[in-house]
Amino acid sequence: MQPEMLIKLVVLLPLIGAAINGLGGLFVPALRNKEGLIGMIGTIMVLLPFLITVYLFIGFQGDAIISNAFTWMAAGDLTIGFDYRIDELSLLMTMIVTGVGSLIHLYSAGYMHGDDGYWRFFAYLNLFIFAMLNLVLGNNLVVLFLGWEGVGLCSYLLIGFWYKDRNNSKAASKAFIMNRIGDFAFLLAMFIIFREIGSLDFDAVLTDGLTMSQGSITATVLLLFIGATGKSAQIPLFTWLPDAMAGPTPVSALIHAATMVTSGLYLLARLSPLVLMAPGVMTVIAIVGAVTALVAATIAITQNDIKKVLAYSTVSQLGYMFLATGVGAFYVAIFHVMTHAFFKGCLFLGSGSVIHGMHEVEHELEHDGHGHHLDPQDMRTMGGLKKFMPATRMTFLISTLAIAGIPGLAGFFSKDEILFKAFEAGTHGIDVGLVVWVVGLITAFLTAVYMTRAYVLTFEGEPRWPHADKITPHESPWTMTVPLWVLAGMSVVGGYLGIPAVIAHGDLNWIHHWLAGEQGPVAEAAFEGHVALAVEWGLIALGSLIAIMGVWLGWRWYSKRGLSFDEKLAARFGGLYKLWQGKYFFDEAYDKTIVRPLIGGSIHGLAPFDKYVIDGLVNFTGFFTRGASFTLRYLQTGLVQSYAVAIVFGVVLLIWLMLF
Amino acid sequence: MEITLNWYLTLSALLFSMGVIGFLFRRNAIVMLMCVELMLNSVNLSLVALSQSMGDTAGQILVFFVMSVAAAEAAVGLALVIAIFRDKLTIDVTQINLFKY
Amino acid sequence: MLSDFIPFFIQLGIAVGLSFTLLKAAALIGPKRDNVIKMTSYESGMDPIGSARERYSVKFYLVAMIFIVFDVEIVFLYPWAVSFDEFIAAGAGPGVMAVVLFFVIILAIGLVYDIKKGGLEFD
Amino acid sequence: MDLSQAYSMMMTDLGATLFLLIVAVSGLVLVVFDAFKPRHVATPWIAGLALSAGFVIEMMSIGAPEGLAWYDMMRTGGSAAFVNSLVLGSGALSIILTVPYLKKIGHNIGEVYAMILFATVGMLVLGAANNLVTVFVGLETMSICLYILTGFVRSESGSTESALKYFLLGAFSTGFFLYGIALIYGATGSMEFGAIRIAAEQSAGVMFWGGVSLLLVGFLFKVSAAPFHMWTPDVYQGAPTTITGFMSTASKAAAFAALVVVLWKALPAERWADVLAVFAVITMVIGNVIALSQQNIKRMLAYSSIAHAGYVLVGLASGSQAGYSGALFYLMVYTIMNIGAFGVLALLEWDGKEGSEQTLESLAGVGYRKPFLGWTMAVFMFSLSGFPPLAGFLGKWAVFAPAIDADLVWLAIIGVLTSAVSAYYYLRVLVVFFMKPEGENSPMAEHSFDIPRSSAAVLIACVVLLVVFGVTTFALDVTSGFFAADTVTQFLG
Repeated sequence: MQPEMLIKLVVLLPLIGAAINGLGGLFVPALRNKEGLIGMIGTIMVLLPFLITVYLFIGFQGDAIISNAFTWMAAGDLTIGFDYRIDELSLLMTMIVTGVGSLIHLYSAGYMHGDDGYWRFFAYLNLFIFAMLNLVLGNNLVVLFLGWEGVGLCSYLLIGFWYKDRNNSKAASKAFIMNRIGDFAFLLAMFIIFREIGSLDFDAVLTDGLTMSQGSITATVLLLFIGATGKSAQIPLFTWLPDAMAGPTPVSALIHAATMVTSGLYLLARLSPLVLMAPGVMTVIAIVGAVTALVAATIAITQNDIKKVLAYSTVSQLGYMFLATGVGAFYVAIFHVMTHAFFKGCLFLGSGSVIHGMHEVEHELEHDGHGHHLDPQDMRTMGGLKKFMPATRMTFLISTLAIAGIPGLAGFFSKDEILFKAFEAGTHGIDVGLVVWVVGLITAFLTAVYMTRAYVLTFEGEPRWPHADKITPHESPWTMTVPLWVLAGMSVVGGYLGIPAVIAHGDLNWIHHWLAGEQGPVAEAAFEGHVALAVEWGLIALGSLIAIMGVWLGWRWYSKRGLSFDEKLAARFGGLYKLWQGKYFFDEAYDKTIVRPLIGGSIHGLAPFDKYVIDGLVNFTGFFTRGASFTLRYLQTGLVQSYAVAIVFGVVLLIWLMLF
Repeated sequence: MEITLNWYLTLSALLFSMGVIGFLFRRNAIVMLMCVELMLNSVNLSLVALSQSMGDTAGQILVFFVMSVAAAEAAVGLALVIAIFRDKLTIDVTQINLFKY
Repeated sequence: MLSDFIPFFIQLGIAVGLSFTLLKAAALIGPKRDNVIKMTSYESGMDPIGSARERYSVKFYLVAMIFIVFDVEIVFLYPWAVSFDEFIAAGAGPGVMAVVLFFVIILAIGLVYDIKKGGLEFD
Repeated sequence: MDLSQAYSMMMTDLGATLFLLIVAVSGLVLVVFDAFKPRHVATPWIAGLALSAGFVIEMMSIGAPEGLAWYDMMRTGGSAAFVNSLVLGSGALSIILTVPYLKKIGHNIGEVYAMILFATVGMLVLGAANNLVTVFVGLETMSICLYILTGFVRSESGSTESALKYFLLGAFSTGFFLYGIALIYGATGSMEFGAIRIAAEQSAGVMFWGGVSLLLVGFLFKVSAAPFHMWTPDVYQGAPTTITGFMSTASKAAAFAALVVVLWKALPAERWADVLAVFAVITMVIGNVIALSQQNIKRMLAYSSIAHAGYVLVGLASGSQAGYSGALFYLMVYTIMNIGAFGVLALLEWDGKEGSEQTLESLAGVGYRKPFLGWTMAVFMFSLSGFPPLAGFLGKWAVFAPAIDADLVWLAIIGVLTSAVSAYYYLRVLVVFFMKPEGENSPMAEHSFDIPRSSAAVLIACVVLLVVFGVTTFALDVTSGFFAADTVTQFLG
């Protein structure tokens, strides 16, 4: 079949899956507990697109193929088609989305076993994949935006999946509202582009768009970046991502680690020639990325909830990717997106497996009437799980080492490349490069430490849950361990797609050639001259050393002293540790500066719901509108004659405007 | 003294304003209804005067429609006032404010 | 100018004169048997005792409203009646008659509805 | 004129306005029928069939060229056919929803259907008017019937109160409207749209523009644009729910359609665009902002409908062909969304203190207990807030884009900003539906109810239409053919 046809199939299959599961579950209650069927449909509808994409990938000739599904609107001077674009970048992203996606679907089939909303979960998950594919395959900003909104919506639905718990819907609302702020910036950027060049197709944006005035370009790129910070959880809009862990763990793995949160980076990479035209904004991006990476890494050290650690780790790694974008190394950012999808997906699924096991422990404790309350996500009550969950432990260990950057594993290659690019930019006249390089090194060390901490506290040492001698967790079923092994395997080999330039002059750096080669869709910052070979080797050695040091120290500290080392850290760092533990008090600051005044200003008749919407309203406009709303509504007195006065006022205004 | 078109128009405008002011300040629903009728009829005066001065019948035709519409409105209005009165035992519009804000 | 109105004034004179004459004649010729009821002032069928602001039955308003509506519809018949001669002269008599009949039928439907719903029933 | 010619013209005109005749005569028949057989089961059928027949006829004449009928008093074909089918469709759907609703609230009154038909007649005349006399007659026929429909639940003080308010203010605004007609008539010597424009282009003074202002008052009142909107929340809250749905869609569509035609055919292209832009801003801001603080869901939707009137005004303010056609398209989308939303609410209304107030709180957990209602409502809310790929998004695009083309970028930006605000209150409905546990004494627990199949079918139809019109643009293409420049000259010439 033609690629044009196939690509439509790729997008459509997940939608069909969502429709079957969603409508079937909605209208035929008997289908709701056919878990095997639902899980199979859901998984196959993502696996098939993956296989098709691989087929397309193999047959890809090097020229972008554009497939028009249908013309969505053709009115005035604007034509917007539902066009899908097959090129190097979109193929790679599609493979990540569908590949990791199908593994996570398979995993969910086991993880969600017995949940009332099993059908709903798979319908949402398929719908998410559909939206995400629109995002990465769209050939114009409108389709991309539709996907962008769609993944936001699905993420909202999935975070609030267990909506009966108030906290979950609160987290969902928070995520949604923070994303809306970013989306709004994105929309404005689209307006500017459309106004300037009259088209939103990528081809036009990347040719005509480059001729826009410098002011427009800077504004556009800045707005796009703000849009990206919302979706990809960067400072200042990052606080929703850790809260989003309220959703089921596969959701965290799929949406909040592997795919959706990286869409901001995809957007910037897709428009990389435009981004390169705005050096000022790139500096901002690099700094924001570096600061986010460092801030999130320090917070991660202090967290005890296993999913929270991984969430902050994700924020930190996303910071890395933005750092790379900021120094003009877009393809490296995408490379890191890919390797990160492997190891962070694996880590999240591993944590899910652990939680699954600990749940069992919790249940048995309750069943036996011990009356202990156990938080199945708290690492302080874990420990020694390697005896009970060998597969989970092995895969978790591999991906921990990968994310820490141990040489030879996937994380090493991509992280090292990012640091190298920052260094290269720093030594070629972009001063910010050196600063972010140093920050990146510190973060790399911290990453190794907190990930080792998480691993050691979870799997090593002695069990710390009550009655550990009698009650033990069990390894998860095969549907859950198979994806773990696959992802762990990818975490080992995935990095070899981007072998550093020191070896064979970069000829073996496949990902570079694929994305940023002669015809590749991704631009990159070009510098005069090269960094000396010896220096490059030195940098690699430094990176490796830092990673190994981090892992070794982390292991030593936490396997010997266990939890008590946290106290020592707290004593050593004092106020700083409190700052980390308190997550830099972002939430509190938002609460004090924005949320409180809101509540204070509009105390009248606030329904409980408003409180948690307000909690998320992080802009002054929200305060203003709400205040205005509560004031203005009292104009509506209920008296006919005051309404008539308004009419007369309107008449006077109308006549005045019309005549003068 | 000849009575020109402007006299009619001025009288009509005055009557219209009286209607508006009455509507704004009287609290009895029926009086308000009468004020509306006054407004409509003042416009009728304008229309007839204009129609006459231009020698065009369209204005007078509209007057017919206005009259019948006004009658229908009066009927509906009185019916509503009666319904309200049965419920609240008052037709003071300041007492009729169940819905507000 | 004023002479145009001579027929009008003549008709006015006849109308006033006739009604005055007839009433006077009745008073002069007719038998007089006074009693209390006959001597009291006539107030639309109401007993003229007690407050004049007494509440009326809603039926009064209902009939009044129905009267207004049907009364005003006559306004559409006047122009037709006035120019019907010309229509006949143009040979369009039946057609215009049909149109007006349609209009009257609509009014009649309203009347039927009123009667059926008891709008005109007094009790 | 030759007599036979006059007869044949009359027959042609009757044919061209057959839909109107069907609806009007059915209304008359229903009045008699109901008088003799009260509450007969066939009454809604007659009404529904009449509207559907009219709908089919008018649907088939969409795309026919613009024409005139009844001595240039009415327009046929073109945009008139579109608006007529919109009004007739809205009426037919409303009748389907009204039948179970009236049974539920225990006011199964036959006249309601006749009144809906007569109101529809008024709207049809209004939407197809080509003369200020027809505009007035249509507007008033529609309004008087709506006053009655609002207040027919005499036992409920809310219903009568809102009817009285609607009536008094409606009559008040009619006064201004009529005065506007008189002034325009005085300034131009005609009431026919094309003639008005020709006269106004030669000389248009204070009298003319003052008249236009007052004329606009009448229209802006009917479409509930701020500050003429004050009646809307009270009336929408007090009126029977399905009637609110009908009123908020069909009457608004007809009034807007007439306004579009007046702007397009009767007024010279000057002055009024900026004025409308100002009112669009006031309307969008007032509607969206006040909606935020509403606890009653019908009232919230009333403010939302005010806001939507503002969006349509944005399209009109652009004063271009694209703006007018975008406005018509938006009206269609808006009609579908609102009929659906009020249709859902009509099913969720129950007697008792909490129920009939329809606070948001009392609807907690509906999405869980009645997933069908929850999901359809979700579609309507998302569409109302303008989420792609539902039709609401395309509609917003269709009205905002012409404004940008007409150099009213600030207006479009305010539109987008205020509709961003609107996402909060639409979403709030869904949060309550899906994410809040049922209250202790939720009325739903006590009142188990079934969803009538007819209502379900209407809701599904609305959802399907929203999706179809959201992802395809053929309807937008159809509307954009209505206001081509050559049709204007054809009329003027």
